[in-house]
Amino acid sequence: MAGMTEFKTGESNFFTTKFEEILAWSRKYSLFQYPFATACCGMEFMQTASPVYDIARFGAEAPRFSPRQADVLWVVGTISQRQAPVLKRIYEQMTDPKWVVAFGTCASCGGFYDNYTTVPGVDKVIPVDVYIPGCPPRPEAVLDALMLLQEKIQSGASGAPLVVPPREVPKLAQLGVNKRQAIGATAVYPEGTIK
Amino acid sequence: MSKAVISKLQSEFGDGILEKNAFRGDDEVRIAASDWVKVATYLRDEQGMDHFIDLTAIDYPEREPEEPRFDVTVSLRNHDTSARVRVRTRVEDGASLPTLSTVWSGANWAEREVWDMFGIPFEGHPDLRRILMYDQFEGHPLRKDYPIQRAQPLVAYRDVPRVAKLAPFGVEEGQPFARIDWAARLDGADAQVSPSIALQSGQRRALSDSDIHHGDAVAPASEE
Amino acid sequence: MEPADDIIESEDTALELPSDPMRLNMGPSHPAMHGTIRMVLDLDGETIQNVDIQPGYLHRGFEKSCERGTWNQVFPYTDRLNYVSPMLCNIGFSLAVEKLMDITIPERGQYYRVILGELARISDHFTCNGASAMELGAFTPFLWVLKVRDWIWKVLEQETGARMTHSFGRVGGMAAPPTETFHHDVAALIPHIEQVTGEVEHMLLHNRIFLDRMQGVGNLDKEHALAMGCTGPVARSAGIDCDVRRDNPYMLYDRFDFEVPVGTTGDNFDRFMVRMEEVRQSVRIIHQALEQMPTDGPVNHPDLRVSLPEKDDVYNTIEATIAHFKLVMEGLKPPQGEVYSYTEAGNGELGFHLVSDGSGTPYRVRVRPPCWYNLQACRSMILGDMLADIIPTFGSINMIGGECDR
Amino acid sequence: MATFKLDGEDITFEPGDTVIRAAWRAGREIPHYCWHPGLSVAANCRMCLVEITSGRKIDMPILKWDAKKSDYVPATKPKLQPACQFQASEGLEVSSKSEPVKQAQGAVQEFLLLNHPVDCPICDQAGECKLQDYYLEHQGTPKRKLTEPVHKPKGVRFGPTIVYDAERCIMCTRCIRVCDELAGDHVLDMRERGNRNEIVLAPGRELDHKYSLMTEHVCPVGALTSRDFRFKARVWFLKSAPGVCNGCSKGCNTHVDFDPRYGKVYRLRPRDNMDVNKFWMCDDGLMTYEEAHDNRLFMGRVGRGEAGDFVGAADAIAEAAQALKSVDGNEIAVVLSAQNSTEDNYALARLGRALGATRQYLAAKGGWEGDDILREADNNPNRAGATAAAGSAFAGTVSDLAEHVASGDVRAVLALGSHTAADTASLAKLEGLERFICLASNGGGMADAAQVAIPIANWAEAHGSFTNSAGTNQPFKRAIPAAPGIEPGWRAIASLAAALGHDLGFHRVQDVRAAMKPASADSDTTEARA
Repeated sequence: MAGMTEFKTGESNFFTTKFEEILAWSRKYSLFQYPFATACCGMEFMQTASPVYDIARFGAEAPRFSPRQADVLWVVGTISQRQAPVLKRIYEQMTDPKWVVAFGTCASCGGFYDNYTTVPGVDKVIPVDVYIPGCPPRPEAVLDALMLLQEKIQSGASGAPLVVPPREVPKLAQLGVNKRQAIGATAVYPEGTIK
Repeated sequence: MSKAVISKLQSEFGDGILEKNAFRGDDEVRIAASDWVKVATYLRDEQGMDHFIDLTAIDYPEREPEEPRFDVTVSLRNHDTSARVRVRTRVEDGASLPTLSTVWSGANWAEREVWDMFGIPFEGHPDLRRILMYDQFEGHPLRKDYPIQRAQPLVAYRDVPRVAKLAPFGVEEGQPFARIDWAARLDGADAQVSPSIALQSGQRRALSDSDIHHGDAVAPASEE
Repeated sequence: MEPADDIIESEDTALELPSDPMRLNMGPSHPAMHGTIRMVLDLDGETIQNVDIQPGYLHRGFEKSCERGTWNQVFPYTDRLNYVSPMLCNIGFSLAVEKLMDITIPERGQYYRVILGELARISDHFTCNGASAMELGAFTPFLWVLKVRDWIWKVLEQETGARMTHSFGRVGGMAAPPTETFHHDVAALIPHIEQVTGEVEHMLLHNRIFLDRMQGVGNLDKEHALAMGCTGPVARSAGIDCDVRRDNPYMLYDRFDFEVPVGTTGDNFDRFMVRMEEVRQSVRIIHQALEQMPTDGPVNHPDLRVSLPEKDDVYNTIEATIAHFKLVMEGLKPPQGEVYSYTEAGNGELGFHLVSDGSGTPYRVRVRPPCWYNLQACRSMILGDMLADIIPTFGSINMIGGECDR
Repeated sequence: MATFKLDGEDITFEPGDTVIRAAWRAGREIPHYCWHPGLSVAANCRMCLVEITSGRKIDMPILKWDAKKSDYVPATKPKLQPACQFQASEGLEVSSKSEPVKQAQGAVQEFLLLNHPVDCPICDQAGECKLQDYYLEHQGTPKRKLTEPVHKPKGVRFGPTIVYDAERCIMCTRCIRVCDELAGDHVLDMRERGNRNEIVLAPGRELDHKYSLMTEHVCPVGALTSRDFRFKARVWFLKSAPGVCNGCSKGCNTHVDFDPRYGKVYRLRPRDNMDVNKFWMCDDGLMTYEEAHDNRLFMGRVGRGEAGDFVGAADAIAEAAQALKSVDGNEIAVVLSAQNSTEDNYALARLGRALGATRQYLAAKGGWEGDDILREADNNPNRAGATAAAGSAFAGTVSDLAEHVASGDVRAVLALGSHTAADTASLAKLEGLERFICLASNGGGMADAAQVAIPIANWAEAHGSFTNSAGTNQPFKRAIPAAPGIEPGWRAIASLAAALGHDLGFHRVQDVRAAMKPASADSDTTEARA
């Protein structure tokens, strides 16, 4: 555990650490989750909770269907414009500290339901801590997201969404990035055309 | 099986049957909106069409004003013989249709959906409310002239700089680049360059190589 | 809210002193409402006097979105209609467009579709029964069926590349031919399915609480079910002997020998048992299909106007390049016309009402969602019952938001 | 009217019509490559072969492969006729769908693709290519030839406008015929034979006549491509709006091809109009699309040159109204433009009358020579329309206006459009003028000379109409939306009038057109109404 030092004084051992850290440590391994499951992703959420993947191993077993008892709000699935007020209400009912995970593409950005009825990403309505890509994401991705969230809780950061530590980027993607920087890809539309 | 039903209908209503169609084995008849309930009741009571399958509508804005804009179809099934027929009628924009929920209770939600999506009211419906969209929603999304990307949020989007960065679409953005731009098409200026794609927006086959044949004079612009 | 004319006065409510009904909101964010249904209840004590079921919280604009791409670009959307058995929706839409174009795909492809579809049906029924058991407190069967569902998904993933949302169907065939190990994997999977089916039944059918909450609850009357447009397990449980696979055989279902389970009273228990029996029947169908399925031969329709050519030819011959360009950039063009094609999906008759203006873009795609009508009938099932009876009744309807609200 | 039967359907024809032309008039397409309604008949592609089912049967003996016997057996097949050359006659019965015809079409198609390169991904014609369309319609079989295709010159420069690719060429000779028969310049010809066959330039010549782009336009495949349009856009993504060329007073009908995603015009194409331009246009006319985006005014400007500062269109209009308020009507000069639509001109003329301005001038372009094919001597698309809109005679051109300004008769100028034939000297005279308002879509000319410049939409961004030298009024439609805040000319003028306290009652383009009708008939009535 971070920032912990062990002292040996002969008969008894004791630890010292910061109060925030012991608090964060205890928080991150006893997350009560509120699965706001609306759509397809709920199926994968079931699988993640099922014996095969068993999210309980990561200290996030107990689902609480009352927002007042929940720490993590999983937004699992598409949020329609009609559903949005409900989601906002539930988020407001949750007690601090609270975290939000956007589960799947629809919750993250609306996915390919970019039309008259779908909210293009729940972060248009409530702040989000961790985004999980995938339509739906594999359970491994969900577990990864949970661990990221735990990192964030331990780090004590709040507000800004967690940025995944950089991983190895494929060569082609790098080329694309460099090229885009080279041509300064800003003007999507020619000057003076309709936006 | 269903052919027999169609012929029975023919003999019962005669000229009431405006059109018969059996494309790919789907037997359907078109009737006048005034016969809507009469034919439905006859089918249920005399022809044993007791299994209600579906009721929906189709929007043909380009048919106006010569022909009514909407087609409403109801699909039925006879449980004993498993014969199926489809009955269709045409409804003006703004005109209403008598409800079938008195004939088959299953038509209740289907008619609410048609009202919600197309704006076709049904007379005598027990409670004609929106069912898929919310009451504050303006317009009827499945009409061809409703732009698919026009969202009407109930909750104001958060105004944080990061949101714009994270979420790709704003309220009025979305899927603007459909293969058919209906606003422009109804305005007459949606011709496709590629002759074979021109078919996709329902344009006539190119005859000479200047591929889209608008005729010699262009009709005056409908709206500026 | 509609007036409840058909309310049943149960005895204890008759004994109660008259009192104003209590208005209770259930959902949309309620664990038993699958997150997408809102029920506004009028309660007299615990008895449901009137209920207003409000779907639409998962309306995602399926039908509107279909009107902007090509016909083949609809498949990803169909995946997300009934996301418990996406393959059945894929197949349903393929068959609809093929009916519109009046083509049939080679036999091997049809057997392939049958097997994948029945696997999807099994996972659908398992999910429904397991989930409704869990909502009644029996958690173990739920975990067991989820275990089996994951095995099924592993097979589907190996075939299609995706666990759930396969987007595997195509007009005129499938996206890919069967893998080499397809037969072996499915054959190896079947015994596990049969075993778990037995285990789940053994656990639940000796559970007094489960039986009490399922039997005689949520009754559905036959004539009412027909008029309501119920299909599938919900209709069959009410004694309506209908199954599209048998009544209007599509693909190769007339070659298989299987029975259609039919209930008697139309209560939750019948729905549960019908689904359990259908799992066994699906296993039978898969057995026969595996035996009859030819080991080699084409899966896709040979016409280059319908199905994409081989990538190798696309890169090397102009003919295939042209076909590829036309199919990808413009899409296949069914003739002008209008068809209603229906298949037996997990929840009943899944119908696609297609309107084509002869172009590469669908003019109208109407999907007839089975659980839309099943959910409509739910009102009459729960009227007069107790508040707690909503949970098993609603669970046994297997309302799938994506399919119901589209 | 004489008729013959095509696939059992009665087709009326005029004496001398061929089968394919009569069918084309009736809206029935018989597949063809080398035939073009505007060109002479070559009958060398053999795609339009049809079977003559009436009259005496001509059966040719052939050897047919019998799979059962695995040997050739004698058989017969009907003698097919090229529909582009076969004269239609009374009672003739033609089949373009019978089995032998289908076989022939498939065979021709397969033959044309034998040596065709796998170029669709890099070919500009892809999407509007007859080979692609007819492959799906009439062949649909995979390749049988396994040997390396024949290689020929690619990317040959034919001239300033055209690049030639011999591998894609199907030798339909349309380009040769269009040069001979439209431009009257035999600059292209064919050499060699068989699979060495290719199109060549006349020795020492370039394809540089004024109708060179028509060769690309008639090319049914990607063999001839326009150097201007090459690799700019994919036609799948282009949409097209009916337009009228503003290159000269001929008023050729055009397709304005634009990309709705970027609101950008990419090219013009001729639109069939038998009364005006038949199927053709000249190169200069086709290149006028560049004005849609070059040197555009996107903001209003108050003040000249360096001193000028840019303001929104509304502010510019307010400024203009301020400048005009204090001037007496007969000291205001209204300058109509032969380059702008009749609607804009009429609105401005109406405003002038409302202000009591008696002096009307006409700004027009110069510097152009016509020919006896399509190009008119006058390169202003709408001189007739502007004259009709003026209602009364013009007091002269912009150079005359400059004189009158110098002499002090005119103290305010309200001008439409930036184009003028006047030289810089006379424009310099105008630059002294304090009250010089110009509504223009492009910079340069009067727009730069003006004290207040008001941006308006151009011909691609608004509905409108031009009246050509023959006097036919041809409406055109908006292709791309104008930049935010920029209105069509007539609407900008209407709001200027409103700022000056006059209500022209123009809200939709129909209002302007309705008001115009008497204007073209009789000017006095409009005087009374104005």
